[in-house]
Amino acid sequence: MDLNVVIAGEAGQGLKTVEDILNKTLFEMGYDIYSTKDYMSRVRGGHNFMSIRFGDERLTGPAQKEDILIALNEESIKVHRDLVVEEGIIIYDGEVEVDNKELLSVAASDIAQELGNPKVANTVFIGALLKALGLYLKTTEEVLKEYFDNEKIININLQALRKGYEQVEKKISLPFVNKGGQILINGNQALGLGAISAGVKFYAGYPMTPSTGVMNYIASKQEELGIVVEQAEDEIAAINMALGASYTGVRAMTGTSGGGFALMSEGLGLAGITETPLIIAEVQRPGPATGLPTRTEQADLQFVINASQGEFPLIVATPRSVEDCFYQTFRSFNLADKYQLPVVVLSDQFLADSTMNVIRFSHRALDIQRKLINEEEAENINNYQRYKLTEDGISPRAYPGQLEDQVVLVDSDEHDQFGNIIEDAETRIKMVDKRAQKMKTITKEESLEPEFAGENEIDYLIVCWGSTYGPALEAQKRLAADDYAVGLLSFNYVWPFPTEKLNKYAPGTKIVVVEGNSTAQFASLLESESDFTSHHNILKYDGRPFTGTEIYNRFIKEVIK
Amino acid sequence: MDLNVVIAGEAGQGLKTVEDILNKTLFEMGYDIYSTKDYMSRVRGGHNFMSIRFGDERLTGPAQKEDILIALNEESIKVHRDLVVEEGIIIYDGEVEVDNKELLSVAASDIAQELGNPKVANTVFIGALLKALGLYLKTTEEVLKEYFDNEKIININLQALRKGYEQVEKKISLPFVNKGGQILINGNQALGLGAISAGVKFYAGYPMTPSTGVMNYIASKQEELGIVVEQAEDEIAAINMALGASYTGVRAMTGTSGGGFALMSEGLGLAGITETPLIIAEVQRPGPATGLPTRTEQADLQFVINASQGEFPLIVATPRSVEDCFYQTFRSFNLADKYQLPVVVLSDQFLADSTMNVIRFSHRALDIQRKLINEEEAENINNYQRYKLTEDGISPRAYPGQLEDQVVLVDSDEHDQFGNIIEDAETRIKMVDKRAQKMKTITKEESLEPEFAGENEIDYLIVCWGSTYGPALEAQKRLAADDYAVGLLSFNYVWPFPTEKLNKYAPGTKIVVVEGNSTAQFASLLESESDFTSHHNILKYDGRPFTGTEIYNRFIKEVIK
Amino acid sequence: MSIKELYQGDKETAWCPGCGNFAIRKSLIEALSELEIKPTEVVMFTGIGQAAKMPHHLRINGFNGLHGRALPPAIGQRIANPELKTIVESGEGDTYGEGGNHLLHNIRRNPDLAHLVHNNQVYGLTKGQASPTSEADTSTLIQPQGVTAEPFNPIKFAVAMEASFVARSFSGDTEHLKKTIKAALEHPGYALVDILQPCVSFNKVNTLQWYQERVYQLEDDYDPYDYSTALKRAEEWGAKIPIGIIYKQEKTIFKDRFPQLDEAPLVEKDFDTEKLEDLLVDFE
Amino acid sequence: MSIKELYQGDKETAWCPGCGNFAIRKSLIEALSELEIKPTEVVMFTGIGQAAKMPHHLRINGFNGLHGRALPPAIGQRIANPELKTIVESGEGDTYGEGGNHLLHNIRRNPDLAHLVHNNQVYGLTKGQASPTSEADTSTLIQPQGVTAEPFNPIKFAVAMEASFVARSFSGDTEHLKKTIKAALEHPGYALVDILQPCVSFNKVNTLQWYQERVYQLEDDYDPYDYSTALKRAEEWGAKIPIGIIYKQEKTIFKDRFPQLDEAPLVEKDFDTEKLEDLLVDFE
Ligand SMILES: Cc1ncc(C[n+]2csc(CCOP(=O)(O)OP(=O)(O)O)c2C)c(N)n1
Ligand SMILES: Cc1ncc(C[n+]2csc(CCOP(=O)(O)OP(=O)(O)O)c2C)c(N)n1
Ligand code: SF4
Ligand code: SF4
Ligand SMILES: [Mg+2]
Ligand SMILES: [Mg+2]
Repeated sequence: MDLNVVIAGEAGQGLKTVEDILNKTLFEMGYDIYSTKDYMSRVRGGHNFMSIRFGDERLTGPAQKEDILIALNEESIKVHRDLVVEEGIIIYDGEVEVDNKELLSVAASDIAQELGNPKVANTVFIGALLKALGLYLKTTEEVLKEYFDNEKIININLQALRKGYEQVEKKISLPFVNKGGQILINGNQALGLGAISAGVKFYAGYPMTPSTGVMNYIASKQEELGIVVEQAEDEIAAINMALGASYTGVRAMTGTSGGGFALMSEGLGLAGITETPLIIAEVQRPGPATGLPTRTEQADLQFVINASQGEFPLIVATPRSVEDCFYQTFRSFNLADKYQLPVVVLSDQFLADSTMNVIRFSHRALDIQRKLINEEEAENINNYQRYKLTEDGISPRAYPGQLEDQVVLVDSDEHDQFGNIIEDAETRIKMVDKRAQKMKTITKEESLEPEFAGENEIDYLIVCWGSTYGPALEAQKRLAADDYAVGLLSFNYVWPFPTEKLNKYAPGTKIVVVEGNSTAQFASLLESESDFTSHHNILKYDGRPFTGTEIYNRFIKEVIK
Repeated sequence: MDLNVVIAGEAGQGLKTVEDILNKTLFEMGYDIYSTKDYMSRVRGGHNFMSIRFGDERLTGPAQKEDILIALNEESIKVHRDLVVEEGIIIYDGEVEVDNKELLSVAASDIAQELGNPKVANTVFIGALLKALGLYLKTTEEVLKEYFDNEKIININLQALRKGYEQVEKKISLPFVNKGGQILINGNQALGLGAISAGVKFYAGYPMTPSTGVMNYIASKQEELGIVVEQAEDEIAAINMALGASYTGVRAMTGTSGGGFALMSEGLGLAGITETPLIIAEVQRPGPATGLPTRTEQADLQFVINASQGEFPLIVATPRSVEDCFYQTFRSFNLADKYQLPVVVLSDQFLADSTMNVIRFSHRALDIQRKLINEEEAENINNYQRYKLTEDGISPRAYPGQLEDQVVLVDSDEHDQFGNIIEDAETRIKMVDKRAQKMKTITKEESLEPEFAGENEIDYLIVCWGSTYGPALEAQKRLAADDYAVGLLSFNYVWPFPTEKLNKYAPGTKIVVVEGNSTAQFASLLESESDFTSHHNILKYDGRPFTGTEIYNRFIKEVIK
Repeated sequence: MSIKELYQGDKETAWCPGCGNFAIRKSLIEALSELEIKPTEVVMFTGIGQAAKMPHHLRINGFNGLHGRALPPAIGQRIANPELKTIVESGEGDTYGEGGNHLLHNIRRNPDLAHLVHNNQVYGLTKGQASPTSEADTSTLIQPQGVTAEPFNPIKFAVAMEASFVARSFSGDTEHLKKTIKAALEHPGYALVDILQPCVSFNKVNTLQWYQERVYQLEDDYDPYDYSTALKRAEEWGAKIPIGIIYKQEKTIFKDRFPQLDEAPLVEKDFDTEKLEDLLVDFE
Repeated sequence: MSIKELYQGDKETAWCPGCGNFAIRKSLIEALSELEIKPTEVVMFTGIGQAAKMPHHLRINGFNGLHGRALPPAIGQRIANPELKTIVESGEGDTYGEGGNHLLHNIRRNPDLAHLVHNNQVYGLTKGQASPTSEADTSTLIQPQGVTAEPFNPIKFAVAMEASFVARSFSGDTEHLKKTIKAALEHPGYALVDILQPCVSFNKVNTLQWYQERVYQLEDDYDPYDYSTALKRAEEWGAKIPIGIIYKQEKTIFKDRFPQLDEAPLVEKDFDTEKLEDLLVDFE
């Protein structure tokens, strides 16, 4: 079972509330959920919609088809009518022509009016949907009671729910499921939660869609957990504030989208040369410049890898799923501390706004490793060198005030082992080599390798990075089910570029790169950093995420032919 | 004949004046000159030196060896003594041990004291040098008369010159030369002159070494030529000011080094999506962050090509010589106007501060092509679309006020043909494709191909970009003279990446990439953008430029073995 | 067509019903048409935000640039073609937050333009974060414990910086607003108009009514040329909020600092490449 | 070793002989040692410029960051470990030019730090361009016809922004400077000290003598708590230039806006990953 419910209307009509309540209801009932947002860069009006895909098996991306449409306005009928599958259901307050689909007309606004609050019309629709799906009301009632905190509002919503329930007949029979040990979370929340779990103490940021959710989530916990979130005057301040905090010894982070990242790029190099750990969440949206502020794209890849003048070590993590946003953000803090460098966590609007059920995170999987000088080491240091030359390129890191009688000096100019400015060629070379050595150490000591899915013998290897994983996995499974020998390699770290698994799986296959941009940036990286070449690229750059069906269809059409 | 005179001392000792006067003297006498600066990021003290290489055949880079040293202080003796060739000459005010070199001791400071102005000690040294070289004083006397504008100062310098001349004996016989039709100019001046010749009307910039010379030069002509140069409050303002001027219809430019470019990167994308022509001179210095402010490196290549979020057409010119700074900057303005996009002119400190003789530029080689809507077209436009979809991706460009009753609207959000914000997938795709089409048109219509030097049959192909050309050419010539079958391919445009000549010369050769950075950025580009792979990279990242001898030696050692 | 009609855009706006931005648009169009400035004779520079969408919601030469960067491109235009009137328009987050450095330094330059700031005391487009003018105890999703800085007073700031024209107006008083915008457009030099603008979606404190209860017009005999009085009146905020031209002075405008800009606008001038020959003399 | 000795760096400086920066360094070290603050108990944040090289020219915890960005990292430090004293030090180009936006907004935040600005009215390190405080008719290589904006008055700006401590001092009066730096270090909140500093290499107008002829100390009975007097005295420039604490007030400091910062400094706190389990409740 795999159904996609679309709720469509204009900004300001309360779509988010409907999504939240339905997500929670279906989640509580034990269904697998993958819910996404398609919204415009405006506060009111326009055309927005939420897609809630749910089923009884793990879902890794949005659906292409629309099975059930809840149309909150006439515009939504116009836009979505033809997208609803044959025999699909349209729930609407009014009478419209729906061709070969079934219209469930619900007098939501009249009912809401009667109940004395026009806002509860949406809840009437929810009731109607539940009935059509043959579900009970109890779970939703509990959800509503938790969602609203005013008794009167809860009551009127409960009434609206029931009224809606009574308006229609059961249309679909759903299987019974009962999944436990899960949580329901979106990409931005998971990213923020990963940071909190890693012990982030300071977050400085400037609001920018679609990254703001990360800051919002961390901010909501700041008082409880003793974290400080500060809204900076601009992104330049944000990254430099975070660097100041990190230098002082706490885990620090900033977050933004591409435009803000551009402004931060000078600061990224500062993190590089001062060897200050820093996490930057870059939640991509389509560019260039302002672009499509509320939509999705994977077009900042090469920019992020190459950002800032000069050369310095950098790690770029590209979480492949909502769950991965949590785990890789957590890990990024350990990597940043261990190697004393900036780590960019490169997400996108698709992941940020994807809400899904994932297996409950456990603190037992988490091990915070600060790698600062410990007390014993601290006592034995006499002439502290922040940039001491070592074999692995990693110098002992202390924070100001940590060492008795020793100061900590860091510098954005090229410097000697003490952090003092130098200009001679010899020291320059040593320091460049020292920093470069860290990249080599990472490659030696850490596995940043992609995940493989598929059989041993394959003819085609789909390669993707970041958020495209979910839809690509769905496509790969369907292709495999159709007996095509297709494997999938999904990168959640792209820099330093890991090549081990590529060398294992790619030889003898036709590589098909699937990514959400127009110039095939990852395919270029593949060419320059590995021994392989992309055979074909499946690209998308209309601001919308891939679906599994789309990749499946395009693979058949463009690759298999 | 090929001699290298080094003048060394501390900042504030007037090294630049000595360099200017000697350069001018030797130039007037008809010698070929290649003069470079090695200076620290400070105003006084430290250790700086100027190298004036001169000879009777065209010079394309600095020398490795030092033939004659003028040491203005003791420190300079210490630093350079061992660098001077055997039998070389050291001119110094005092007695020191110089091993197997010849010391010409000149009582410069006593003489200057006697003449009543301690500052003219340097002129005494010049006199001594001229005598040692067996040159007459007349040319230098004229140069001094032009250089200073105060009669008294001129006179005292003339006396100092003569006194110095009398202090030593002729040591070297120079051939007589007489080259005409040349000018003496450095890279920053040539870049600025190229911009002026292209009709730049507005330059906004923020001072940053080593780019400031471009702004200084243009500013010095602003009143005479009706140009406006404005010092911005920061680099973000600078690029946005320039974009405003360009939108308004004039040729506009900004300039900076890597750190400022980082701050401009968001604006670069704005130029991209609004399709506003813009020239950015990025004069590289070693990074990351502040790095080595007064030194040279070629490590911003990948950053510049990939800068700013999202994807948009961009041209990156990498002038290969002082002369090329002029011609490619000029051409960049035509390219920017024709294709309505930003062009980065990527130079570096080495080029910026290289002073050499080049064949006189001629206005006859210059053809300014604005490609704005002409009057006739203007009259026939009714419903002006700034972003009209066309086959080649280039829309008719008008400036505000140009069209009767028609407005010109540009937008950093994704937009329709009129420039209004859109969010639909269809228009988005069309606009991305339209902009991408411009890159295809460029590849079709413009030759951005590298220059080849060498014989038809080669075993090795040295590949370089930008300023490394001069030293690489010298090395290639020497290698060829030694009967190694070595060719040279020198790129002065790197984006869009030109491949025609590569496809012609590279097959069957071993490619050796020579570039001034530590991660072989151009070699990566070569891998991802062409069918070729670098066999070996000769890299340098100590902040100093390559010399021909160095490349020659390393080629023999690392490649030929 | 009347000038007013020339400004009509043909698209629906992206603003919320009831938003103060509509009134600002109305007053602006009226001001321009009363001054008989046609859409082709003026350029509007904006940043990013709800207010900054203005050039899409009327018909005008427009450069809708980057967040915080509305002012700098206008400076380029003032140099390239000062014959076009210039309007810089954006939200207060854009202008006083991200773009603060440009404000600071352009007051020093004194370019001849009207700067209209829609001050809704909130980041509207990004859904309700605090802006530099948010009241002291505002709490938001990012600042659940309240904002962490004192509110910025743009009027006092601009007066103290001796900007050449500093005014406050209110979207709830379109007549006053029109008059003020006209004065700003006619003023030679940098003219800041901070416009109080209710945001019905995200600012539940500083509502239309909140402003209406507090806003009053400066007395008829108020002398905007008096610097120290202006500084004092600039402090007024809270129970009573004055609107009107708070400070004014005439001084050298930016473009007049460039004697080379005397004749025709730069945009009409071509460069004669033959001049290269003269320039080469320096290098001979 | 005496505290003063602890601050001695062992390297020669990159400054020109005769530069005002030497005197500032001297006064700073004396101020710190008289307050018995050890080099390990204080952190210095600087930007890029001649002044900004300070942490290399004495022995101190130092973060020598980016041009224009001396203030923001200090904010991070104030949060992470407020037990360390904070000095932000840079040139006036760095602070008022490139970094203007941070100045504007950090005055609003009121972090507890001493901000020492070496104001030599010129871009020293980049060899003599105009800075925001350059006099009206300064001409440079970039502005051969003179600067194109009015000089920025940092004192007036900061007073009008109601910064909590605003002072001017002079490198030619090391006793006064030491006293002022001490007061700034002891002041709870943001303390701006604009220090007149002759640049012997590039500023041939505002020389030591030029300043000496004009500078005078505020009267003994001058009341820095009086805002309107302060605003007036802030205007004085030209024939007579007052030095001293021009304005002062106590108000909430930045860190105190965060009730969660009550106990030990953040840098001493570890996160207990078990708390994750509680956080997950929201997502169940
Ligand atoms: C560099 C950058 N940072 C952040 C953003 C996100 N952003 C867009 S509008 C805005 C705030 C708008 O507030 P304001 O200027 O007050 O305008 P309003 O929407 O309230 O009219 C922000 C933070 C952006 N577009 N670019
Ligand atoms: C982003 C960036 N832009 C420009 C520069 C070049 N730069 C370095 S110092 C400086 C000016 C310094 O002036 P000021 O702050 O007054 O310090 P001073 O040297 O006079 O002490 C400039 C423009 C830079 N390093 N980084
Ligand atoms: S969010 Fe506020 S400012 Fe924006 S359009 Fe809506 S009401 Fe107006
Ligand atoms: S250039 Fe000026 S400010 Fe810099 S060290 Fe020299 S005298 Fe001091
Ligand atoms: Mg606002
Ligand atoms: Mg200065």
